[in-house]
Amino acid sequence: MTSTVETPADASRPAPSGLVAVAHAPGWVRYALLAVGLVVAAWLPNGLYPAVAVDILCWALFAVAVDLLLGFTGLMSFGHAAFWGTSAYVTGLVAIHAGLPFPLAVLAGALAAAVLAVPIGYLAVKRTGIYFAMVTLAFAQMVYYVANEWRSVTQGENGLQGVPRELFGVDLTDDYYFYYAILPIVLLGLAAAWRIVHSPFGRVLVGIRDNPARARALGYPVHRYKLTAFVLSGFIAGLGGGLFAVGHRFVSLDVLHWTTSGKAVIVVVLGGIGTLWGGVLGAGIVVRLEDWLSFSGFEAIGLVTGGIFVLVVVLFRRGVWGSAAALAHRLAARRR
Amino acid sequence: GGGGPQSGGDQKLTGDKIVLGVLNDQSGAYSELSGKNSVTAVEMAIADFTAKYGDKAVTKDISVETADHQNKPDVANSKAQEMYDRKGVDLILDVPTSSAALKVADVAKEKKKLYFNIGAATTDLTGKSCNRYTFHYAYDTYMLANGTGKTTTEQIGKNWYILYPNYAFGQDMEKSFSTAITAAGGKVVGKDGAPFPNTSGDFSTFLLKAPGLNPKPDVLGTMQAGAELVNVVKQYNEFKLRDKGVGLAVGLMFLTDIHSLTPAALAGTTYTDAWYWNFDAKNREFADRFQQKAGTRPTFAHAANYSAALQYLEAVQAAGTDDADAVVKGLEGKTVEDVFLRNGKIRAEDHRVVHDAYLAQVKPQSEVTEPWDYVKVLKTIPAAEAFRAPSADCKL
Amino acid sequence: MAGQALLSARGLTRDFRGFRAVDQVDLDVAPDSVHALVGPNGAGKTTLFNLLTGFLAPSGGRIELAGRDVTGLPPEQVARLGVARSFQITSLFPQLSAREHVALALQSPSGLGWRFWRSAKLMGRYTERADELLAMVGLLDLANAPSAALAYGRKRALELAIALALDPKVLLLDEPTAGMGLEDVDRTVELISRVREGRTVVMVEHNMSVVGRLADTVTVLQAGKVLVEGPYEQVRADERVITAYLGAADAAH
Amino acid sequence: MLRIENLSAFYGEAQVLRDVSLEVSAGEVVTLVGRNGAGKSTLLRCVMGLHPGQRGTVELDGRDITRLPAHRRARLGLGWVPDDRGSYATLTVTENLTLPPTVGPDPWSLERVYEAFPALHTRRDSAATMLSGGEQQMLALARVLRMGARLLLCDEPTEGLSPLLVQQVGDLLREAKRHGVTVLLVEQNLHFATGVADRHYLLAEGRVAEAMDNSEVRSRERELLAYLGI
Amino acid sequence: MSGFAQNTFNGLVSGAFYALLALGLAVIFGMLRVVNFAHGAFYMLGAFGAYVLLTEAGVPFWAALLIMPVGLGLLGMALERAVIHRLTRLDPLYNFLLTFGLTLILQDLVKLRYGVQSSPYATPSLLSGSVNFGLFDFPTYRVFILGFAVLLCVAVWWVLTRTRIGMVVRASTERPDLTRAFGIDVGRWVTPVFGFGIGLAGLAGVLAAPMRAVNPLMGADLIIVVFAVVVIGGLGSIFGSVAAGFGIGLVQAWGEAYLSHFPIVSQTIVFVVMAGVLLWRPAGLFGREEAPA
Ligand SMILES: Nc1ncnc2c1ncn2[C@@H]1O[C@H](COP(=O)(O)OP(=O)(O)OP(=O)(O)O)[C@@H](O)[C@H]1O
Ligand SMILES: Nc1ncnc2c1ncn2[C@@H]1O[C@H](COP(=O)(O)OP(=O)(O)OP(=O)(O)O)[C@@H](O)[C@H]1O
Ligand SMILES: [Mg+2]
Ligand SMILES: [Mg+2]
Repeated sequence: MTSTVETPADASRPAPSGLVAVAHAPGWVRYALLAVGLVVAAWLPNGLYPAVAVDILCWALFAVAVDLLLGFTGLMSFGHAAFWGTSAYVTGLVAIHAGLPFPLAVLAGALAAAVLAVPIGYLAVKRTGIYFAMVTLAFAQMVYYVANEWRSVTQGENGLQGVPRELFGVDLTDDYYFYYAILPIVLLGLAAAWRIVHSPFGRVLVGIRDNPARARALGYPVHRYKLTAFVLSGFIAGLGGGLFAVGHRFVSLDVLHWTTSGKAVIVVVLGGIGTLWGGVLGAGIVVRLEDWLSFSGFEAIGLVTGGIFVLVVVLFRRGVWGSAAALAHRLAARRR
Repeated sequence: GGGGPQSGGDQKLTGDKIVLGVLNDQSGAYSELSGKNSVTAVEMAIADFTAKYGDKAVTKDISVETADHQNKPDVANSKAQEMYDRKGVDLILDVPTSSAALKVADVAKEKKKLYFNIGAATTDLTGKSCNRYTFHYAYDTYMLANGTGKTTTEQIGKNWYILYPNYAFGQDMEKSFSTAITAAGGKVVGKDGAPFPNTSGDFSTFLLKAPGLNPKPDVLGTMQAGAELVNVVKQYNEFKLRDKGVGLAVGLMFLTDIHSLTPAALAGTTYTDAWYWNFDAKNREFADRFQQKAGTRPTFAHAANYSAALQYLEAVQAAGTDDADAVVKGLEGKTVEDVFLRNGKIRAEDHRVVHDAYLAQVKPQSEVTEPWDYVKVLKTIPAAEAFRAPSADCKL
Repeated sequence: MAGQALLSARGLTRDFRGFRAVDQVDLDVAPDSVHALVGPNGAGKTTLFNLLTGFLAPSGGRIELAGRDVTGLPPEQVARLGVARSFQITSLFPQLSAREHVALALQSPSGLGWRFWRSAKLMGRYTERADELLAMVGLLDLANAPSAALAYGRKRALELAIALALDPKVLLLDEPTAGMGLEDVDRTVELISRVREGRTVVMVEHNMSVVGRLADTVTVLQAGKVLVEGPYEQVRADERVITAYLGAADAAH
Repeated sequence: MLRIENLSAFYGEAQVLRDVSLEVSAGEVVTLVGRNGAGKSTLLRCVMGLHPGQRGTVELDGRDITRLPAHRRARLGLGWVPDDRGSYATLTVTENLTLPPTVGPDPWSLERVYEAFPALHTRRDSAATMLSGGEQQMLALARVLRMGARLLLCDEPTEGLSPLLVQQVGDLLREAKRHGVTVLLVEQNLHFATGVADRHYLLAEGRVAEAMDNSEVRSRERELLAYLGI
Repeated sequence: MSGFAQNTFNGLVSGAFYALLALGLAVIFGMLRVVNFAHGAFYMLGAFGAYVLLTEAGVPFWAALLIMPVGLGLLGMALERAVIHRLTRLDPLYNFLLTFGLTLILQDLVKLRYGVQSSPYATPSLLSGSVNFGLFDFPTYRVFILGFAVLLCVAVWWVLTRTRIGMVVRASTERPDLTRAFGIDVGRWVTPVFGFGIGLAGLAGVLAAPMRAVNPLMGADLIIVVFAVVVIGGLGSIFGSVAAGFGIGLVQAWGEAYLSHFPIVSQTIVFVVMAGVLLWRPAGLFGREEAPA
């Protein structure tokens, strides 16, 4: 019998469960998917406008960073723009003032993001679930205000213009070549995320997500693990943000705005929480969609993204990747 | 990848056509000020150009591309590149929001394609961020501040209290205002930077301070823009500062803002406008034509887009080619007269397009006789005075 | 007395917004003994467990483990010091297999869990030991099943295996036989009597026959206070215990 | 009045009730005995409609109420004294008492409640969870009496009460019975049980192991106590 | 001295908006465990609704003050029935995400129809004067807002603590199952409570219309500050939310007045306070501890 017991006390439940599709696909399927993914990545700027392809790469990193927390640690950060944006600014400043080759500047940016993630994470991981989301959102807004006020450094509203794309004198002004220059960094970032998820550390995170009390009883310092995950995620988001800054050759306050955090979450949920690669897919879809919409003459982009988002949350909580994986699973099961 | 083939001087037109790109905000804060109606204005310019030259026109194939940059510089960046590279755009127009405007200037420089900025106010476009392919067309912070500050001091009151949003634009405006006021013999008795963005939406702390200053300011100069301006003005009226003898001058105000706030809330307020639709018969004639197409009266941005598109086409016609360098050469130093540009001149030094500006005052509600006719022009500021001298920062 | 006790509490108190769940409890758990905590529902047994394991901070009193003050330490540190616990309500990681559970527990003291740059395959080094433990609780054939798919009694067994994997000095078991059928209860009793060798066990148990078979000492809690403490036979005959807990006071005349 | 047929209940995969069938006639007091964890409380929750994982049928006055939500069942005259006493921390004692609507023909007035339980009167403005365990138990019982419920589902109402209060609760139940109220009582205390009840069910491992009357319980007391693990 | 009094008064007026919004959030969260991201959007709809009623139907402020909260409350109830309800059994994050998506939709719908330019809304003539407080004058409208908000918060607090309605709501919140077992249809209370919370947001919006710029984005940034406010006050706590709302309004106003050389202070002070509160009392000033993790 189905009874109508509502359980608001469910606030204690750690992760959006039932979503984590980590389908155990057979090895050859995974290798085939990987190969397809690499081929698509290699071809992308030929099929899409290269600048859009560059954006997709950056957002893919951002989404994967958010999913690392949301899907694999059970923490929904609604303030990840703080890391993406901080890295963008630091990358830009380093590139402008130190004239370093861009990969080093991006690295500096990502490190700065990771450093910022320490105090914010320290405070935020004291809360879980919805509180965590609100607290990260609020702190990110604070970072936004600081960047806005710190005009002497960030150039305020005008944005940090003229971030160089320096790479030992190689001309990378063309986005087409720039795409290929950053592809290895992005793949490295994605591989790092994958490695983290599939490391002993990642196992502990999943344990913490599913049952923090149990993990503590096993001797795992849950707060410190969460904080470490938060910092790692901040670093990867920072990689994306730094590349974004170099990609656009400037940084504006938008990179720190809460709508940017929101967009990252949209990308992840659309792609599929806890799927990692879903975030990459989500980034492709959202960036491409927005690109298309801004030329379409349709005035309400939020209506479309918001609408899609609501649909996903209400009807396809597994997201694109998760739903596809589930479908493939069912088909495979039926054939057997 | 890369851009289309660069045309040499011998080739007339790339692809035998001209494509004008309107890149602006079609959904955000500036969408009514310029937005899609700027496209309409540009289409009018094309029609007028075609009608004028008929078969003698360099080409009959002139089209418009448009995109919404959502006031986001990163979107503006991608869209601008895409317009130049993929959509064959020869000239990008409009681009409000300073950060986006500056970004597109970079793109134009790199792609060596033309860019007429209309919507943005930052003087950096003709200062440290100027470049050979970028022209700043309609207005800038100096023009706004100088016009309003100087003329209001001369005509309305000498003592000022300045309230500005504490970010790049606001700080620039405050500085320019203070300079202009002092130069005109006025005095800034107090100034405050309000938090920006001001989430609480409350400016009462500052507004309450104004009447108590010594000497009491005659004018409150507010540099807030858009929704913040609306908040300031609402609260200015709430605290009845006008009744307490403190007049209002606004740094940056558009016709659409007056419409939002209603003339009743703003009666007596002074500000500088780059163009006003009901200034004279010529403007009015354009405004009537525009209204037929767009269903509303044009803002200065619409008129400026029209003018910019037209002047570009004229320049191409004159040069016989759409090669950017050739067109730039033709434009530099040119004096122009059209519905928007009065006593207009395209300065070669910094690519500032100078023209007459207007100190406007909002009419009392009782004198508003037709929709959108909200202001009277107190003074025409001659082109020579309206804009700053070419900046040393600009190296084209 | 406190000197010899492995785990001891003095004046341990815990308030929940005005409600005193554990009230001035003194407890001494002798090394190598099985110490049972019994008492009515709500007497404070689980709360006492939570205090002893650091899941709750005491409002007052102090806790010593082998002479060391562990009052207020967070649970993970208490666990590191050799105190393992099971939960009254089964508490597992639904997505992990039984073997992964045990491996996770085995890994805990090693610091391998911090290696986010290494492959999870490294955890393979624990497989052998994990399988031993699983065999011990009779779960070896189910080693690869995700814990969500285990039957309730099996989950309780897995709880035990995890706790053992920490190789604890003190094992705290909250109702280890709750929800088990009779055979399972017997098996669990037998298992506990095997693993108690060289360990100290504290358990909460409502099943008095289990208590009788295992416990050296029984502490009866009531309303947060220690009512009676002593050997099983003595405690079960105690009038106060019969009144407060066993509940057959009038019948016992 | 109450008929339960083939009731099974689960917590996740753990089955705690297995095909339980029993009946309580109007005006009867029936106890359920069984060890800790036998499933007694779960049974009451099933009757109340609060247990999500259940199979079987529950009938009240011949009407199948298996699919009715809990609040509709309460309106039919079911009153539940939960095993955890069900005190609201955010409500005062008086509010705890007046929260449920009256559902039967013979509700107690607030005055009558306070007369019967003077302790509650003195604490009437305290938050309910601030009361002592015994007082909370009184409150829980008083609450269903005030509802005027026709069928009381009492889960260990004497737990934590002093002997004096236990006697008083016995008196109350007997009085309620005289007024035609039916009671299904979960009780560990056999002595108490035989003092108020007409019949008994022994629940073991989720099954009804035996049905007994008072004399049978008294004669087998030692054996039963041993069985109950006491 | 009078300057201080004025600044304090203004702080309380800004705080009144925070308090009203936080109150609605707290009521909804307390009952449904839903953090309503769309709260700011409903605030905006309240203000916009007042504008539309006035310009398109000639409905005055006073009528709007009644119509908008009721109308939005009904909309909220429909929303609760249609979607929110389905997600309450899942992780609360889903409803947070849902209402986030909803915010984007609502903002854009208004934008599509009315554009982004702020819409005019005049102070009702009855309240357009000013009141003299001896030391200083004050716009009647502000006095009205403060009085109205305080009254409303007290009334809501009174209803939730002193009446049968409040009793049922509190009981349903604390222990829904138990409450059901006492013959109370918890589900039937949940929907109106959600509607009520939304109605409060709408009311705050109508009150804001004469004072603040009325545009589709007016609630967007505000809601984040309000989130910080409820984290400070303790998310479930009605009293805490209201107190923190007024408190933050005050602190911001003082910061603006006396630290005007550091504009960063008044913008970030709410977040700094939040960080402090998180360190000192993670559950918020008046919040309850969560169960041990
Ligand atoms: N987090 C908490 N907040 C408030 N009260 C609590 C909390 N945890 C426990 N209590 C109360 O403390 C008392 C003791 O609870 P505890 O769980 O320790 O009992 P127990 O002896 O383990 O009972 P059982 O045999 O049912 O497991 C109970 O009255 C309970 O309601
Ligand atoms: N929430 C729950 N989740 C899992 N198992 C549970 C839960 N509640 C009870 N159980 C188990 O269900 C079985 C029956 O519980 P129930 O509370 O019905 O027993 P009872 O006969 O009332 O026992 P007691 O005499 O202790 O009150 C017990 O084994 C218990 O451990
Ligand atoms: Mg317990
Ligand atoms: Mg029970």
